[in-house]
Amino acid sequence: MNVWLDAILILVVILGLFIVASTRLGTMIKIFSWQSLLLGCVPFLMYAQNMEFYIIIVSLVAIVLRGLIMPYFLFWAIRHVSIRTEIRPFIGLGATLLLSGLSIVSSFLLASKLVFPISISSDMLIPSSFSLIIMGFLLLVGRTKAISQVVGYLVLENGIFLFAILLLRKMPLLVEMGILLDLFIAAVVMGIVVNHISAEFNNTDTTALATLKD
Amino acid sequence: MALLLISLSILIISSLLILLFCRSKEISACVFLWSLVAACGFGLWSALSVLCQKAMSLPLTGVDFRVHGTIPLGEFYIGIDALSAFFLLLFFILSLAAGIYGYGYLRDYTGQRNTGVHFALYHLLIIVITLVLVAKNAVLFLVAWEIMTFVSYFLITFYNESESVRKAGYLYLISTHVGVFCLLVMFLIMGAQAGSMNFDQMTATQFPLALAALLFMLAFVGFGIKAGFIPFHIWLPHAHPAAPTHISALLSGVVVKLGIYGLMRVMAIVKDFPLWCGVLLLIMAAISGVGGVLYALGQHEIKKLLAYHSIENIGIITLGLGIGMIGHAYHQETVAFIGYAGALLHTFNHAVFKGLLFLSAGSVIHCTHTGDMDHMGGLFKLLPWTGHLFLIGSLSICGLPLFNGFISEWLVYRALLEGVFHLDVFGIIFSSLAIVALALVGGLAALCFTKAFGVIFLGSNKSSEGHQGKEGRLSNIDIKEGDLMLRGPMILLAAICLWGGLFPANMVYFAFQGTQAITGLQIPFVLKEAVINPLLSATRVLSFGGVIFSVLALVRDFLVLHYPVRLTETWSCGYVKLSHRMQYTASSFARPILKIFRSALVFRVEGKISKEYFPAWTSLKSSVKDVSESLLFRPLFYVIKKFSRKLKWIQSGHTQTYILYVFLFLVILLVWKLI
Amino acid sequence: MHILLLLHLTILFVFPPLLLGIIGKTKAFFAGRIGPPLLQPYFDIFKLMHKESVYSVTTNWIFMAAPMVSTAAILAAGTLMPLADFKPPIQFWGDMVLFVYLFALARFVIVLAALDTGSSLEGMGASREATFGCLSEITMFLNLTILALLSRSLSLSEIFLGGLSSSWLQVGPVLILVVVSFFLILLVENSRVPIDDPETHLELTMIHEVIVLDHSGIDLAYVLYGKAVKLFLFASMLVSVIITFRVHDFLIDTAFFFFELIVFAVLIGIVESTMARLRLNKVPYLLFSAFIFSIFGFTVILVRGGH
Amino acid sequence: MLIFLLFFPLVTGGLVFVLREQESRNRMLLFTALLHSACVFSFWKFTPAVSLNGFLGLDALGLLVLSVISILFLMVSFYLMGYFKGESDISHRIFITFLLFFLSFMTLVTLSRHFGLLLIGIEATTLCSVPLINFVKTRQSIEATWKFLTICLVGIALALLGTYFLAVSGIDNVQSLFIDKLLDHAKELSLPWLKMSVIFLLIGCGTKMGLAPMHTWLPDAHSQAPSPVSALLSGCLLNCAFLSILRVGQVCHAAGQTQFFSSMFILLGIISLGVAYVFILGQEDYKRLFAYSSVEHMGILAIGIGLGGIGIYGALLHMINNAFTKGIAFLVTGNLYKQYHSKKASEVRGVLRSYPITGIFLLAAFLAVSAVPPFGTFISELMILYAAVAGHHYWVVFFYSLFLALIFMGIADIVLKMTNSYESPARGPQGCPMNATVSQPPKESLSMVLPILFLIVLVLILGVYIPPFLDDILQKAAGLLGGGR
Repeated sequence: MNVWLDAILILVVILGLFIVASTRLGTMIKIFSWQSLLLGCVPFLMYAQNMEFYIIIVSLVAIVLRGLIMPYFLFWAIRHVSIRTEIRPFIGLGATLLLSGLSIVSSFLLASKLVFPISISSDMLIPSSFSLIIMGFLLLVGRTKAISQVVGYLVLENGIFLFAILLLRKMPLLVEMGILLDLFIAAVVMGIVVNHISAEFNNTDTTALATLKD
Repeated sequence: MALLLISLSILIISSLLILLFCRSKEISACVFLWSLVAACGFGLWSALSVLCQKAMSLPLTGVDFRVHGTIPLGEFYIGIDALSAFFLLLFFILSLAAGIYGYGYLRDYTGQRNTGVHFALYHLLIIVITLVLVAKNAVLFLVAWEIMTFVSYFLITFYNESESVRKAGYLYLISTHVGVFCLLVMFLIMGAQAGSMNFDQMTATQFPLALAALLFMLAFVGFGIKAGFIPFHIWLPHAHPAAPTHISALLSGVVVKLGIYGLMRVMAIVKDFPLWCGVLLLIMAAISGVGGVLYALGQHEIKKLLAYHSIENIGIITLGLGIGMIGHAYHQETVAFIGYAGALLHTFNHAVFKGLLFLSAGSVIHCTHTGDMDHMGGLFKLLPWTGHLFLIGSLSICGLPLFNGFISEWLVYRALLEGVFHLDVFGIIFSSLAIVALALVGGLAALCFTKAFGVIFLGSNKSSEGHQGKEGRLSNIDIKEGDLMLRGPMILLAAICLWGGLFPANMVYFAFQGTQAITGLQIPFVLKEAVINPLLSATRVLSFGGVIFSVLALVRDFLVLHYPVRLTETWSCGYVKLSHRMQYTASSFARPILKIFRSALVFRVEGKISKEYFPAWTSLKSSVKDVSESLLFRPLFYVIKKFSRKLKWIQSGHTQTYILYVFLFLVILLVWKLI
Repeated sequence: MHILLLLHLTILFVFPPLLLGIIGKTKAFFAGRIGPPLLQPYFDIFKLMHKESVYSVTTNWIFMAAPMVSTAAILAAGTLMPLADFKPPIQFWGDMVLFVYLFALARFVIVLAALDTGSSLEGMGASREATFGCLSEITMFLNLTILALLSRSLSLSEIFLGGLSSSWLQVGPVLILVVVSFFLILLVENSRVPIDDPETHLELTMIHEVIVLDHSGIDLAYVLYGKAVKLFLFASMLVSVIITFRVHDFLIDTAFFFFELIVFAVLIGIVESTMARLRLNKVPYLLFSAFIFSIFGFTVILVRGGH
Repeated sequence: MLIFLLFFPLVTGGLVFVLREQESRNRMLLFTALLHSACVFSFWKFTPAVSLNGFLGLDALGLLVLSVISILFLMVSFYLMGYFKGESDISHRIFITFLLFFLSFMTLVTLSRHFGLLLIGIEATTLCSVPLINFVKTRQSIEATWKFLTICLVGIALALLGTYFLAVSGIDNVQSLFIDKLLDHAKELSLPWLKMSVIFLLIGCGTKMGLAPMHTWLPDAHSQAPSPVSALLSGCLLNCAFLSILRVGQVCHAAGQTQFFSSMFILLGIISLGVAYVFILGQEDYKRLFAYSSVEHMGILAIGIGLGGIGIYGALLHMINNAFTKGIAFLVTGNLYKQYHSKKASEVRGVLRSYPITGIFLLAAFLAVSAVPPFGTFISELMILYAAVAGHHYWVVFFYSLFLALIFMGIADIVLKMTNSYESPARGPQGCPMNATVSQPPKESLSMVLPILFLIVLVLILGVYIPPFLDDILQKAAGLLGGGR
């Protein structure tokens, strides 16, 4: 079972790398969708021995919200945008990839320092969560298109979700669902604002969004 | 105490009344005047009743008034000890005089601003200054102190149409407010040490010497900014000319003195300072005194000149304080007592004669519509009252015998000379240097006031042709003496100057009372006698001089009756067409001395002198640059501004950068705290 | 006792113009002339009293009062100064400050009177007088401080009547420095050569003479008289510093004192005859050197521990 | 009771969305605000019971913040009556709806006794404020909204991660994120994870609170939002974030890690002061000026909490003072904007003469913001300084005083020019707006004056008198963090 879990985690991280490496917005969203679906499967594998009802619910909700609705919504948001590629990111693709690689290494290092108080099913889980978070940051910092930043934020969220899976049993359902819903709405609001931006500025390039400064 | 509370409540009620009636100019002014007189009367009464206390139970206290803990740390706790009473005395006298003058000054003000609000603010200022003087809780003190700063800011910027007034006000505000931070820290350190913010507990606490030194430095900067010690004085020469006259008088007479009061209060609380603190104070005092008067010499604007003289006199006061501290550090209490008493007395005297000078200068400006001395001259005939009063003020400020300035300078000299007798070599060096500085200050002040008085009131008028009739005189219609409301306060102050000079015993006694409050020690009766008796002898010398003077005058009168007297033009030594423009101006009068001191000053003469044989016109202009302003504070401000401009890139406008900050700071914290 | 006081006052009032006469005589002698009689200053003053007074229309009462005030102030200062063995009528702890300040008062009013005329030349003189006066004042104070330190007294009468008697033996060189410094100050304060020439008639270079240019008649007489008293007081002060030796015989001491004063006047006359006037802009240097002399002396005292 | 307080604004918000008349919507808003404050005031007398399985509860800290929010919200809703007069906009409906939602979620933050719920509340307030900030829908406001959203969401994501770390740290014994339980078992938490969690929560909530260097969204959002919203953001939202950090601080204190927590908090505070100085000096936009002043005051709060002891009491007092002060400041800028139609300080001149009431208010705002007595801010800043002095943190004392002095210089320069100057090249001789269409300069309506006046009086009273009941609660709240007078 652990082999499967590890495989999925590795796949998730590699998909993250793909997102970081891609320039086309559509591709990014698609890959993100796959990544989310895979993440949704992790709880099933982890808690296969003692499956509980609400774990299933949380996973299903996550799969539906992140893997299906969110990508659909993002596609809706970029429908009116003519430019669909990331032309001139702040940090170049090569550099981003390199940094992502570094982030993976450092996440493993960091995770090895932090001892998890109880035993967990896979020691890959925490490092991959950290690397997803850092990749999310890289996207947020390095990209100029608003949509890619939204995707970056979502990747970051995925990383956090991955970590949250560890605690799935310890958190009350209400809170877990609330957080999931909140994050979902956050992404939706971001999408709406992106739509506003594209309506007002005719593209979603955030370099135009730098008039407010000192 | 009850009297003081009555006075305060009169002020509060009347200021509200003034605000209520501020639409009607007459009513508000009337309320202002009478409430002022009443409040100051009660205030003076309360101050005098404390000062006249015979019972010498130490520490000298009046009755306290206390409202328990309304806010954390602070409480409304006031009480009059002799030190407070002494300052209250001078404060109420001056605020009465300045207030009445202000009433007369603003009565025919026809500008757009509401004088009622101004009057109400004036009352508010009196209230908060009183609170500063009687506060026995540090927080109350600071609160009153801050409010005073802001209220006086609004009073200063009464004529805020002009850019320079606004700038002056801003400068005043920021420099004093920066000083407040030093005071905050200082009082908090004291409070933390004593475990209470009440002065009583602080006084009872012993402070280690190192801490005392730190406290002293903080007090020195914090109160020094208010008092106008020389590197920190930059606001002073700007604020005084900007303010309306009666406010400048109050500013120079009282607000600046509060810095001195604060220092004395700190001395009363901490008591034992390391020796070098006193030495530092003495050195800075000498620099302030000499520097202040030198800058004053370079000024051509009368109020600016007076403002710099405030710095000079603060220097003299601080000389007294400094020698007092040194004496205390050497355990030579005689020196300390006389030094403190001299400082206190000079504080009082300076308030009186500087108030007088500012008020009369205000009258001059009021009449001539200019503050530039080089455009005045010959006003003695046109403004006889103002002229005589200004003369009395000048004689007093120069510390010449007959007037009160002499008495206090004599005390300071006395303290310094006693220092020469009682201290060791180190102390002798500093006290004798201080004597030299004081002598120099005295001489220069005399030079400066002969210049000021001579150029303004004597000779004939020097203003440009457009301003005057064909004969080179101002037409007399232009210039009219102010009425009793303007003259009365000045006469009052002048009378005090003369009284203080001829009958010094009372004031010296009061100053000793204040000194006891500072040192917390009983002054031996013998010492008091040893100080007061010489002063009485000095009065005898003066009366002898008066007798000689009257004899000479009688002889002269007799002779003048018998031999002819002729009136002509001034003898021009054979030159023809001696014009009034050829008189010595303020600039030319001060030039020799400024040239001598040019290494210590930035003294500039700019001008064009034609090289032809018959030059059609030449022009010369001399100016003295304020070193600490132009070389210290302007660059500092510039650096501060530049620094902030240099860092503006932080807020670049790019969301990406912002997120990077968050990330980087996260990493920094992780690295700092976890590795 | 009262007789002594009266004598003191009499000397103070009567003797001063004679010094001027002696100086004049000495100068005449060096110039190879007979010169005016010794009592000429008295005659001058008397003559001026009977002259017509001329006043400028620009002047005020200050102009008229100034000579009287300054003379009165100087005479009042004289009441603090011990002459020979005569104790001054008034003495108190710290009277030296008053002494100096009375001179300052005298100068103050005279300068104001000069400015009162509105003449540019008198303004010039006033400016110079005030400038040099304030510079000499600091040296004056420093010297007095030294003397006070040596005699451990703040009263002129105690300083000059015996306070310094042992100091010549202990710190003689210092006193020489002080004396030199005092002498320079005397020259400046009384506008003698080499600072100012009382007999010059070139207005641009004058100091004291130009100030009183507009005074005439009785006023000028007072000015002259006051000047003489001032010179007398300075001279007697200097003499008291130099000669502290007393035989404690009233008559001998007094006579000796007068003799010293006369010698001193002759000395001034010699200086005036042998030296040229300094350029005006060099005068401050002279004052500074006086100051430095006394600083030097002061340092020596501190090092020696003579106090 | 607590549930009612929570859901009542939600319900009325929904109602408002349906209502057609602007007038009735306004009335509904005011009614809700009044009822909310009434409830909150009743809490001072009767402590409400814990409800919703212990998820909701009210302790002293929560009560303080809740009261501040309630009062400020009441004032703002009163102010809005005048503010919206003459501006009928379609988005008005959405605006008021979200305003009420905003209130509800802020209440949630103060009431929640569970870290997860707390975070949900914080996130929800962020989301609700988006339409509020983006009210005018200009390019700049969209930009500001975008920045606000992105940065705050990132921050909250980090805070979320921090919360998870907190859960991890107690995974083998506490097994819960209930605040009370965590406090009870704080000593047993796993230390490295606790530290990680504190750092992440500090950064995350610090972003929301506007502590430098995570403050970057703040000036943009405050300057672009309508002034009443800025007042709410500055006075309420920041305090909610502050409260959540205090919750973390509570846990840290209970776990004996006060030093760890406070050193970081002091650092953040000093950086905030420094940043505020840099940007306040020579600031051109008066709303940004006050926004940076918010950064400054958040820094002061952070320092106060970090110093501990009396500093905590001071910081809590300062939180109240600052909220009201910021309310004054931003509501005044609302008046100014209505009168001058410009946010540039250089185009606003001679306010004291043209609009005396606004001018006096502006001065009061300036004095209160720069902690001049007798405004309450003075006392609270004094207490914080006292804590620094008493604790011998002389470097803190130095930087604190230095930056405050410099900031005062900056604010005084700008504000005094606005109130006092009379000539301005771009404007008429009297400093009136040159805009020719506005022949009669609009005077302040009563509803735009009274709330500000009320707040000013409130801050003034706090400066001279702290009533015993408030003192009591402040003591209690400070005691929760290990402080007191």
